[in-house]
Amino acid sequence: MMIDVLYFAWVRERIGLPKERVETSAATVAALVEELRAREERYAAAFADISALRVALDQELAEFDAPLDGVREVAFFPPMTGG
Amino acid sequence: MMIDVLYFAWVRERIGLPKERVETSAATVAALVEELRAREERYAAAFADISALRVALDQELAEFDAPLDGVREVAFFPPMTGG
Amino acid sequence: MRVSVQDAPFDFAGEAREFAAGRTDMGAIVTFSGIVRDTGDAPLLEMMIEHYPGMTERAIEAIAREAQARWALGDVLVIHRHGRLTPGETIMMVATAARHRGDAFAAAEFLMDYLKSRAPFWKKERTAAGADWVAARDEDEAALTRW
Amino acid sequence: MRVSVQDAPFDFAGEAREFAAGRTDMGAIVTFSGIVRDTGDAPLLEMMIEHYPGMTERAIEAIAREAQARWALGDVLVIHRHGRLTPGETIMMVATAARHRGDAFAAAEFLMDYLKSRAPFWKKERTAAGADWVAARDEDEAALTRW
Repeated sequence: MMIDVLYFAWVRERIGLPKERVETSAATVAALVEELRAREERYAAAFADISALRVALDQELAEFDAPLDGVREVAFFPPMTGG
Repeated sequence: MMIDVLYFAWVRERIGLPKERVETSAATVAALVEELRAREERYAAAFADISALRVALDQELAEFDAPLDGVREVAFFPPMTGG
Repeated sequence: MRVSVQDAPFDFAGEAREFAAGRTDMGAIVTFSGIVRDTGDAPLLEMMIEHYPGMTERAIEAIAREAQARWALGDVLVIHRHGRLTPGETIMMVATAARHRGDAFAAAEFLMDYLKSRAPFWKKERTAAGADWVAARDEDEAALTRW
Repeated sequence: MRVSVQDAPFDFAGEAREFAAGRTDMGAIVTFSGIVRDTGDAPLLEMMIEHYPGMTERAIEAIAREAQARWALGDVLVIHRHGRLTPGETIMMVATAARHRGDAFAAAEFLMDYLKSRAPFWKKERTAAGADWVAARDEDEAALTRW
């Protein structure tokens, strides 16, 4: 399946792009992270510690063990600092 | 001693005046209240239930058993409703 | 710290703007404003607020100093009207400035709780049915116990 | 309820005035405004706020609806900027209107706590020493547990 993957804040900076389309058969967010990590060093660096990251599936916060089935947009970012 | 006695809100309305000078030898607020009650029906009505009243001595909230020694201004009023 | 007890109307938003103006050291501004509310059975014609001149200012200043002692505040503003007010008019406001939002919120709530029950104001409401003093609410007194 | 996520500056006081205008049914208005603070070791030159267009509005609207479900509110306003800001500028504001002050205060604090940690904004601060992403504070995450 094709998924839009978005990166924000220092995740975006480390990977070097804000958004990409990814072809994946990963069943869960965690499996997708493993695939991305294996790509290149910059991905490995961005995803080195997923406890420092948050994920949203189709613009809703989710857990890393959440299934990707039917999801069109995945976003990775650090803990939010609004307000 | 001469004391200024002030009345606010419905205490003022029941007694019919905002302020008067009172000659008293009462040792405490409670003793002053007894003297005032004995004066006229309107005072008795205003002071019928002192649990519904508050007192300030020289513009500081006080208790009814507080001494009057050295006090120049006593004010009686219902519980406050500011804000 | 500024405390004003006044019969003149005031512009809550203008006061808030002035209070916050030019601050780069305080990250959090909280304001509360109380508005004459018309929600009884009979339409409210007016509210009269009586106060105890002299004691009122002293009591509010003491409350504001206590807030400054308890929380790390950059500034405190309290404005409270007396006299005749009509529905929709602003009765009073408090504003607090602090580095952190927790201090600004806590101090504003503290100021309100104490102003409600410890500053010498009394409200009287007039409707077509007559005029009545507003009764103190038990929960306003109870609110003080949390501080 | 109004939610605005915008790069344009806004006038906190003017928004507060408009929010409160003409209300005779709500007795209590609480506002919070967050201001870019310059208190680090090196003077702050600017703050950049990144956000997640689409999700930001959804997340804030969900938080505001939750506040309306939990407390008796007449209205809720949230404005949050993104883009480049300088010290002293207003980052964001919330305003709540309620009959009773307790609801207005609690809802405003709830909105702030959730906006801090659950709305997709990220702040980066630039000083002469360089630019750094603002780290999330443990106490902001912990603040959510009280609701």
